[in-house]
Amino acid sequence: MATKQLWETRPLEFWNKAKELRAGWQKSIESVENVVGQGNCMWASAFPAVTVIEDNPVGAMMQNKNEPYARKARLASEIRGWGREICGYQGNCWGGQFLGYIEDGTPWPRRRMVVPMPCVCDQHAKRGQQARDFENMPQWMADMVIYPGPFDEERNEALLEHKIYCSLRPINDVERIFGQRFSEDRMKEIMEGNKLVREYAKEITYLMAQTIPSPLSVKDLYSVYTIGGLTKVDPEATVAFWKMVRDEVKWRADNHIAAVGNERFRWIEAHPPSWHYMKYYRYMEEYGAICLGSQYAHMMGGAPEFKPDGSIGVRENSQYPDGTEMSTREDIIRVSQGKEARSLNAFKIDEYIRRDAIVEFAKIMQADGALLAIWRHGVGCTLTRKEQGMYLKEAGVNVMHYEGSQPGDRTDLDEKRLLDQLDTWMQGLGFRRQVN
Amino acid sequence: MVQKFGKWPESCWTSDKIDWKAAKAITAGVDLGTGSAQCAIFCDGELFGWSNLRVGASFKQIAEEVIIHAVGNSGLTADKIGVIGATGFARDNAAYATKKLDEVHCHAKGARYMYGPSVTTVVDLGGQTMKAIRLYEWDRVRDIAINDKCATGQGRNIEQMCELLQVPITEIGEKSLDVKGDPEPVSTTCYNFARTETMGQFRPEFRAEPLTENEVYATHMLAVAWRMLGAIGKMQPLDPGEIMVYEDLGFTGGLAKNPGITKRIEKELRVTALTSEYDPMLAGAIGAALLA
Amino acid sequence: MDFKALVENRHEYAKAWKAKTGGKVLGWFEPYFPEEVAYAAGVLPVRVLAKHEPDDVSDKWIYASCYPVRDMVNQFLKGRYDYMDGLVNVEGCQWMYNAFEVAVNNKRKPDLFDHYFFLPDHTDAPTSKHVTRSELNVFKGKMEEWTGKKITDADLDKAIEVYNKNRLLLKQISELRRMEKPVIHGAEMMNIVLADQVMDKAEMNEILEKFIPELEAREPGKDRIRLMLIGSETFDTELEELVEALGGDVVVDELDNGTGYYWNNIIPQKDRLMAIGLKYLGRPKNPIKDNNWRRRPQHIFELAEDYNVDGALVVKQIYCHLHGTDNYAVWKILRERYIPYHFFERDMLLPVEDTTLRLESFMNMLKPGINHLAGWHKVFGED
Amino acid sequence: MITAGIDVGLEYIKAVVMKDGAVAGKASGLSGGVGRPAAVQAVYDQALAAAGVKAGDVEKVISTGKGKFDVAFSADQLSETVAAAKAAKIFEPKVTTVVDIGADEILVATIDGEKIKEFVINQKCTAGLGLFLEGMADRFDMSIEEVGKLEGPGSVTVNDGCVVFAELDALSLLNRGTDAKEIVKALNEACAWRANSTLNDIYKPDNGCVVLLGGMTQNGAFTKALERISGIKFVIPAEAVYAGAIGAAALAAD
Repeated sequence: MATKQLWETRPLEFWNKAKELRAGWQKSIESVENVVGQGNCMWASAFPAVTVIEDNPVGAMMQNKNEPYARKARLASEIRGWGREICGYQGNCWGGQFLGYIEDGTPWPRRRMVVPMPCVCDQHAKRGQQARDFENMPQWMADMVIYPGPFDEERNEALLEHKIYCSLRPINDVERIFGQRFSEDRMKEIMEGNKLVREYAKEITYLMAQTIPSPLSVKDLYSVYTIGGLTKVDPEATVAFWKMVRDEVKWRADNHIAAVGNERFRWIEAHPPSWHYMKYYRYMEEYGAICLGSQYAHMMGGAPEFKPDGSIGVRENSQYPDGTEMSTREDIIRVSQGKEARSLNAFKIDEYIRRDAIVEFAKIMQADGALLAIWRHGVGCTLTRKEQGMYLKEAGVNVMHYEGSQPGDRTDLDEKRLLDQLDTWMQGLGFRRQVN
Repeated sequence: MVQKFGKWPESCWTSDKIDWKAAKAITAGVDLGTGSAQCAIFCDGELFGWSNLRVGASFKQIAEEVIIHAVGNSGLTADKIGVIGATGFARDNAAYATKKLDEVHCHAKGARYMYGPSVTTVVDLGGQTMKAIRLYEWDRVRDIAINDKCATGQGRNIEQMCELLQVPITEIGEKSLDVKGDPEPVSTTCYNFARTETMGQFRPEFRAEPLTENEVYATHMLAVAWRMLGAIGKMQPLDPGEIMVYEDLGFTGGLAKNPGITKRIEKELRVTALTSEYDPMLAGAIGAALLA
Repeated sequence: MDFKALVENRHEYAKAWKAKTGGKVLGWFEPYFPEEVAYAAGVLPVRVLAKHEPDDVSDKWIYASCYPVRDMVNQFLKGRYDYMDGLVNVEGCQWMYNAFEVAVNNKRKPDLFDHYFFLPDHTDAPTSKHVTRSELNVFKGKMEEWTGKKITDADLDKAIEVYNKNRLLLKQISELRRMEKPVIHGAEMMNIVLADQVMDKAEMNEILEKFIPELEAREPGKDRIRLMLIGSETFDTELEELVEALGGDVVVDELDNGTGYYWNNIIPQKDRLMAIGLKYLGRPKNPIKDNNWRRRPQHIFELAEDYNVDGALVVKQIYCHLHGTDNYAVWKILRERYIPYHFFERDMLLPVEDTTLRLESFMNMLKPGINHLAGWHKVFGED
Repeated sequence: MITAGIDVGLEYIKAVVMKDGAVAGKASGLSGGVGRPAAVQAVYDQALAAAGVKAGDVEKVISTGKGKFDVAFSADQLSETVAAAKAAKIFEPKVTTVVDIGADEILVATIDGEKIKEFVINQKCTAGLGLFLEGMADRFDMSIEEVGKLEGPGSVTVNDGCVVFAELDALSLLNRGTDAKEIVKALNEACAWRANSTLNDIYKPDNGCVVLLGGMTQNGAFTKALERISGIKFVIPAEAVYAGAIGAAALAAD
């Protein structure tokens, strides 16, 4: 069933801009002399002198760029008490802090505070705690809230107050401990920018889902994925960049420019890919199979809601409530938390998103198959993955699982076994690889 | 499998200079491991004979045989040895033993005998377990770290890998060192994962060069070495603030004869291990004899 | 009293309880579950425990979790827990959450009641108690709806009384382990606590009240190496038994389902739900609930001091991400306070030789000469 | 039309030469490490000789198995599951599920016409079947044929999840004087539990006509235990060991 190229392809134009933005960010963290925070905290960007470095992308990048160094960092973590079968993102990242140098031998940008965040993954609850244990730096737990089922007004009230406290406390503490100033205006700008980026991201998702051939593969999307988070410090640049991406994707969709020229099989994934082995996307493309991403990949657009008419929206309760007074710091934080305390991005826990939405997602993406990774070392990444597979199979999607350690740790990823499994999957469906 | 690639040759030695009949005290130590068994006999503190055998289907049988091989044709028999210390996984099968001892202390003592009293770090690479032992001035064990449960059987792993790859166990270490730079190791989690990975290793990776023969060996040796570093690092210093120094490092056990592993550990720890005239596999038995 | 038999017969016990009272059985997973509210509604809260059984069905539903969770799934799928009318989980370990989800989702019992209770991971915030109070109220409402019985303050008071008494009795037994030559060893104590988690507390209180005088009349044992057990929850006493066979004794543990289960009590106040909530927020911290203020290491140190331990065993289940991430602080404090420890991982079965090697070497390291492989024969069932 | 299929497994290389849809010659040999390309050539030559044809007469060679890329002269390299499914269809046209149990891995695939509907592979933690048993047989000084005759359940059990722990358990039993035969029974039984775990992993098991292939079909104790535990009656073709190679040769003829 080998076919020739069916559609025209073109290189992406936003690529260079993305590279430039990423390089700029990399530079900004290398030269940090101010306070470096760790964690998933939007408020931190409203401190001009606080830079947020998340351990997940850092850990993933370490493994991706320099395997021996990442391995060494993990060993440094392991001998201090980090289980070797536990999350590699953090094993890498904090191992780096223990080693004290980055790959090229230059000093490690030391973090000076940590903001862990549980619930998406239990291992996030311990985020950075190792550094706190060894170096006595301040830590603020940013509790996330979950419960299954529909929105519950009664439960929401106390939970929302708790969440607001968890954001306000560190803001006040950072001012007190580090003598920094929190800028309310900056916070508002960031929220505005965030709103726009969500809109663009949502539209990109929609274009990828509805257009055959898809104008963008997730491989391309991932190369710009972190930019939303990385450039939080500069909302204008972020918004401008996402507008650029959206425009190009729209143009490609209108003109039938394909991401994969011989697209014959559309597949989706579950959540983080193996960041250290992205080659499998290209391998699958040789079979004419395009990856359209995961709920995780399309999370930029906010907690998704798939409407019966096939369009994609954002769950109302996760939006910033409109028209609310934002005069005090507390007001702003309150608005930034949205109406619902529950973390709607905690897609692994929320029953609706995990169980029903993955099937809806597959349908919206017009997916023929799903490749669900099961990670031995990552609880949040693996939780209920097998169950999801069953719901997808029930819905008629062809599912395959593959094993690895964790997206930031390639110890247990048997690359050749993965490729063999991909061969089986595709050849079993009658496709043959087309090597150019 | 007809040819045996994964086994160390058996050996034994008996002194022809010492007359055991003249000795005041004869002590012996046996170390009955899962893969191999050793025996060491001392006459008045001097090594009289030793043996190093493979373990077959019966632990009871090998427990008898190690003694027989160690005494050679000198006429000495087990009942004439006053004190016999037994250690190792299957020590319970040494019916003649007068004392049963734990492996860690035996290896520590044996290493001090073999490498001299300066030894502070002993790493035993055995068939099923791997132990790192920290000693201080006197023969008191300060801390021990044993492999994680999932990393059990590293010694056995190497044997099986040699069978699969059809390379003699005596050569795999040297060969694995003959590489330009260490490639990425196979899974360090579990030897079973490593075995699954072995198969694909000659497959050219997607748009990349396949590994060379020696590089494949290196991936396995590095994985074992890496697992051991995990245990070595977990040992605590005497004082919380003390920086661990691994000089005076001694390897014991079967894998100690595998430079592919020991050299890699030495490289990471930036030290050179001590050497000894004795077969490092004997450490447990020597220790048992001395402690008993 | 054979407490081990009570643990082993827990399914029969719960079934008999149901037949006798006509009440409902509620299975719970996480150590932070406020049993008092369910008990006040006339429900029997039973902890879901893992055991060792060949597992060939869980692969389809769950991947790679620790063995207790895999085994729970295995047992649910094989119908061992079919007598449970409801299941409740508390915010805590995600693998445990996964087991809970599978138990609910596999639809063996379509009318199974289920509830997820959110107890903040950040237990020290001023808002935490309000969240817990609100969640308790929601849970109380759910219980009332499910059983059709209104839970009055008097019901809550009674439940609090029974539970408080139970915890006091357990603590009383635990205090006996501080003796120089304890009359009760680790394995038996662990069995008592496990049995306690699967039985009607009122009944258990009667048993314990009879048992304590018996215990106090016992002859003190011989000198043993005093060890402390720190780490992941275990659902059997294999390790404790092995330690005893080798001449040691686990005199205290820091397990969630060990001392953690009964360590603190409810201080009565007018707002009953708040009183219950504060008890659970103030419990000895388990790794996921121990964040900003780091109370767990200090608690471990205090236990070690109080029970005069010679050394500690830090044992973690393989794939236990919570203990796998929390060991930094545990190792650090043990090291700083000069408490020798040995760390190892465990899984479904405890390999005897391998574990013996560890324990023996460790104990010999602590007190050279004391333990010449005492009890060696006992391990192997020889004379 | 003459085609050939070569199945390079973890432990053995199997080669089959097919003439107009029928097996004309077959051979097998050890699958080594570095020497594998040479071993493949030798086994292939034997198969050619058995079939009485020359290499030049063979129109197309397809290789399969874990080491499929080690066959330098093959026209195509196909997945072992695809080859096994093809072979199963030749042996038993009504086949609905094919199970391939070899040295290290177990593959289960449900078949829908020419396609594979669902496919599962064992988890890495539960790898190790034939090779593991062979290692243990060697340890106990038994032949692999003997191992295949010792049917469980015996008086003892070993870990049924992980072979590393199972080996430790076995040694522990041996240490305590348990009869080696009883231990081997436990090992066979544990392998069957492990394999059943993968069989249960299929979302919608189609147990209508299940064809069992691969090297482990030679171990009667194991297959009987697996039938007992899973409740499936397997169809075990006579050429089960050569299935991969036969499938590949048949695919070459397509």
